Amino acid sequence: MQDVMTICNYCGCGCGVYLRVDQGRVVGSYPSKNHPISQGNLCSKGWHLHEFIHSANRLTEPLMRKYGKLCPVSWDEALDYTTKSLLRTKKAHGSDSIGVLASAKCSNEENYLLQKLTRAGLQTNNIDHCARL
Amino acid sequence: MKENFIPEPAVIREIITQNEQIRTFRLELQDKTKAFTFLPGQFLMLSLPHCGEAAISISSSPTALPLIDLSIRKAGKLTAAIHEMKPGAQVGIRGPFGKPFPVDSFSGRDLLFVAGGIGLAPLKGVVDYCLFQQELEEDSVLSMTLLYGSRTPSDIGFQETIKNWQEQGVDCRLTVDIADEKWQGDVGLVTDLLDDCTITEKTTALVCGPPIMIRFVIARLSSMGCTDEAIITTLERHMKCGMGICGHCHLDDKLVCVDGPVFTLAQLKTMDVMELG
Amino acid sequence: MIDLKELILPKDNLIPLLRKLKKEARLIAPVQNAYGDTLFSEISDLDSAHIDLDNQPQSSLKPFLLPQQEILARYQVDKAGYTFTPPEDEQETIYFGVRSCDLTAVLYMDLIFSKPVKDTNYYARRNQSLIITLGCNHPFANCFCEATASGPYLEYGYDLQFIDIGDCYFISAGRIKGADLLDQWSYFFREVQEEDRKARYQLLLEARGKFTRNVQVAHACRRLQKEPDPEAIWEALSRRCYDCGGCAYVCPTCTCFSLDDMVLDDTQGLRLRSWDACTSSGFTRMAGGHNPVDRRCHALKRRFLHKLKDDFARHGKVSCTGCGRCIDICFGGVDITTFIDLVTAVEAS
Amino acid sequence: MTNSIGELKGAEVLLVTGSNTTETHPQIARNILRGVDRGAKLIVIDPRKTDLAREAHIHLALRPGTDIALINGMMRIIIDEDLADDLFISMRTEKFTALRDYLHRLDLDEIATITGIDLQTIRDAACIYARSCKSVICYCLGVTQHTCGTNNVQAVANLAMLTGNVEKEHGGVDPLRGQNNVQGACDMAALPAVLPGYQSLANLEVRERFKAAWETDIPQTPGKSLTEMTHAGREGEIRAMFIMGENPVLSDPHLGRVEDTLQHLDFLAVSDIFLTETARLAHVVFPAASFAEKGGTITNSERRVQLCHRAIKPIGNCRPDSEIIMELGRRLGCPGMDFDSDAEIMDEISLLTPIYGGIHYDRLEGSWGLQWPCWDRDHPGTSFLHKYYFARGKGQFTITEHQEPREGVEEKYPFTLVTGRGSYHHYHTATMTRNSRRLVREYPEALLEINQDDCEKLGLQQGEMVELVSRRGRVRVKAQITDRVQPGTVFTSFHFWEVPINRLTIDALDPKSKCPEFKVCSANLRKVDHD
Repeated sequence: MQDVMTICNYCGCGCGVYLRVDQGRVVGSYPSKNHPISQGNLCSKGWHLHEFIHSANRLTEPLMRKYGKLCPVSWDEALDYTTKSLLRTKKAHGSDSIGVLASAKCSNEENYLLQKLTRAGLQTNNIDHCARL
Repeated sequence: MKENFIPEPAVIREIITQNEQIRTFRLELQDKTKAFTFLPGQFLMLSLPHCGEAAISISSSPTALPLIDLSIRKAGKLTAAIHEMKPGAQVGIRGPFGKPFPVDSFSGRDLLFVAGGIGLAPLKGVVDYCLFQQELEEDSVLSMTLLYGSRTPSDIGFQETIKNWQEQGVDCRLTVDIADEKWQGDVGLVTDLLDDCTITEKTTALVCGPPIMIRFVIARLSSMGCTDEAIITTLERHMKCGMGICGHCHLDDKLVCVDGPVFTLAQLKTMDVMELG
Repeated sequence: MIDLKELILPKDNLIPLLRKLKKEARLIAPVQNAYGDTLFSEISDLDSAHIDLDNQPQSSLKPFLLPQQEILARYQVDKAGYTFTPPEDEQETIYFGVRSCDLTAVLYMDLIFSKPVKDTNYYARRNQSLIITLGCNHPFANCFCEATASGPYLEYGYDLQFIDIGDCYFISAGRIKGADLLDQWSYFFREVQEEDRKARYQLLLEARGKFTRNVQVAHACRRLQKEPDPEAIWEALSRRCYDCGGCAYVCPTCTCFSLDDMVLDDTQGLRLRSWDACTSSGFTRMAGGHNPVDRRCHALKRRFLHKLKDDFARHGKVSCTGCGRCIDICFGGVDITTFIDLVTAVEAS
Repeated sequence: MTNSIGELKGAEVLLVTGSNTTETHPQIARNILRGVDRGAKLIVIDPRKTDLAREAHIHLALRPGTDIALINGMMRIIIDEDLADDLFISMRTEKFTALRDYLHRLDLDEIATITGIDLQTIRDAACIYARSCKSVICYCLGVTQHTCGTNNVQAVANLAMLTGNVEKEHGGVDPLRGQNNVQGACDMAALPAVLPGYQSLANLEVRERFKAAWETDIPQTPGKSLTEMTHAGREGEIRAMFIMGENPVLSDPHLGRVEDTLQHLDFLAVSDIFLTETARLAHVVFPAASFAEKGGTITNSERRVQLCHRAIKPIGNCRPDSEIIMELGRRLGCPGMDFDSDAEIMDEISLLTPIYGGIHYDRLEGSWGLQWPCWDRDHPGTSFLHKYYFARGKGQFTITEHQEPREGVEEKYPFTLVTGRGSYHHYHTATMTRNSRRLVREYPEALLEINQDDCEKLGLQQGEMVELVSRRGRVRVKAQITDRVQPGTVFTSFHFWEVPINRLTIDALDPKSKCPEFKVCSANLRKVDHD
């Protein structure tokens, strides 16, 4: 049993929360008392933060559309196909024909990488996220 | 051994369709050597694969063992799932739990059953049990009357059972809230049927149905002179463990799953329950 | 109650003793982490762990004895049928540095999980546990255990009770398990002198004088037994309950739980027991959608009455241990002390 | 936010507008309520009687979409009552006279009519707000999700500057950010028109710096915004998309168009933790690791950059999004996609982003994070912003005029539909919360808030199904009779895919912020008879 400090994944308050890990499973969430925002408490979503992590509905394999249906494939196949498709579109319609949506649920590092990939790699500024929604 | 919450496998032997909403599932424990007994009014925790558990009252009499009847109305996820199941399917059961009806004290009494909708299920076991005793002529009840209310004629359940009971001398009177063209019986609330009944000091009334019905029937019975001890009802509450620890069915200083679900009116009056308004 | 045994442990011997104990069992103690939070944690390395006996642990022992999410069974649905497998048994665990309020809570759980049925899963853990308490010489800001008769020192219930009397701990063994442990490691201890006893008594008196909160638990309890439920107070408080469930989750005596299935795949899953809070509307809602409790005016009624009235009626003791954990965390500021203050104030007027 | 969350409890007056704070930002609401318990005055501007509005000293239940009129009215009253902070205005602001002259031309009675609030209530609120020098305004999407969203924000800023309630502790203007890292995603320039740290794309010097670090030129023309990309239709310029952790098929306005756009792309790749409604349309779906399975930093509403820790290894064959992006980057031939750790990525961020200049992993580890701007290693971070409105020197008053929402009510669509996050127990498109057993139990299905009076007119009972129609689409949803909404207004959330309310919402955008008008569209509803 181990308590791992992390930040709640829901709203913009940014509560400090301990995820309780037991044998590779997250089995609990507990607030941090000294954290400047949470100060020992969490809302209902925070207290049940651990519940969706091991949901059976989680995606666990890359999927690719084959004959109209999404089928499990290897990482390489999914990545190669994506690369090929993006390059093909770029070549046929130009860089600005590619759009990228980043995520307010992902980390700063991931958002930074994605906008770098968009601007430096795909050569477009077509990147946005759901800031206004 | 952590065994408290481990259900016992049981098999659905037969499914009887009572109406569109209600079906009776006749179960038998898979391990036939397992000792299992209960009394009318008690309930089981029923497990279905991927659905969790729900508290279901037993609708048969222990005299029918090893078969156990559960009459279930479609209401939530689990009850909808069991309606999809076929005979031979496996379920899990824990129990029996709860205080039963005081069947031993019924000898020499006139029993008046008042039921609404699926509320007949827990009372059915009592009727069957008393009929069995009458047959043995042991400590038997004086008479049995059933007043049964349904919303519409198609909502009436247990029709076969009621027919059998009538043949065995149970006075069964049915009413519906809303009639259709074919319906020839009484129309109105089940409380209206009480007008034709007489209450004596030998009457024990057993009431089960939706909270609002329980409230009006109890009020009516009291005004007709039925004592608080002679009015018995069974409560429905959200339950999780069935054995008095999870806290869901907590009512003041009582737990419905352990101290109930069967309560006399005298007991209910000491508690703050919606059934009394 | 008379203790089975009393000894003195010089403070220098504490870590060596714990090192011995850790060899035979899992050791759980309040540990301050890098963020300054003190949580009960399993100690893997005694030399690097910062065992914090100066701050109130954020959590009680509840997360260990009644975990937030516990696997009750694994189920399998296949050709063989629908079968359940119970989880494995528990290992021997020593809890060190448990505060009086939290042990009182454990004793309460012992009661709840033994009647009318013995909860095999709880007792699998409880029977394998040895609890060493630490009497409180300095009550924390929100503590009011004196008002609930659960501190600052205890007179029974512990396996061992430690009282800090300066450069050593005054140790009492309340149960055989604790006394046996003292016998086994006798060479760490010395005999009790009269001045040790005096120091302990003096510290207890001082501790009692240090409570900053005046919570009239007994007064409120009496009023609730005698008089009808204070409807107006329920409504005023419930309006401010935002349904986080935090009060129930941090409470060391809130034992209500839910049972749910967690699907792993089509053929198997877990039956889980998880903490529940009676303040939420789903707690009492029945399958058809009917709910006997109206959250808007009665969200907190069940919780407060259970603690202060029903448990008093059933067990002769309130089930609030005065640990104060629920006080600062309520979003709406309606914790149990607010309720007690309101109930007692009404009578005064 | 210009203030820290903890500062709110020290304010004397809290004006909350367009925010259902108790349900959407519980911790901020806690601080507001603590302030109220300590004697602060609370003013709530919201067409709905939210839980916070019930706690308010004054609840200004305005007609949806009339925020500017209301705030202009308040400002006029403040000037009339001589409560404006003249010294602050003369020292720190400009263009006040134009605003004053405009306000003097306003007819207050007309404002009462437009907003539907009686004048005395507006007057009381204005005076309470202006009399304190520790007044905080918190606003959220109820202010910005209008076609006049930018002007709404400007009106709020005018009000704050008029009374000198800006740039100080316990006083200021605080936009509350919705998602856990919406602040960070903006900071990192997941936006079409800026570079990380809000640096201008047009600035040659900045571009040169990025060019040097990224070893490649970057395009100069601003890109398309989210709604421009997702609403382009089947003939749109966008032919391929990569979507990371978003669900526009449920969250964007006028869903029919979004689906149409995405379905007709040549290629769509989605990375997510669940098979969302958007992922179902994709050609390739990447299984992403959840927050518990990766590290990284996120930035909260008060600009606090905090470190997350990995609790478990990714489940199944999942990978963190950072790995997925780098893998793609390498295959696409993008330079600089070979970071070994999140810490190394942060090093590059701090190098190129001045406001993150002093943020490094070693400083974040074991601390509660740093609030930007944090210029260098020695900088302690900034708990409240001094120069938010005054980055260009003096604060500028701008006249804002009331403008009616794009869609007015009319005979065919007599109801005003307001949408937003509707439940304490659910989040956004509920992909995570609906996989949480307890949260589902507490709030199992979508509900349409509708006033008692309207229900009586329509013969509606609690829990009956209604069909809600707008010019763009229709949904069926269960009615919840409540006094939270005024007669003529209905409210529901976009949490439930079964009730894709954004089929109905209008994709009219604010011209500057491109924010859609989620808060007002006209609709009609009728009771659904049993099928």
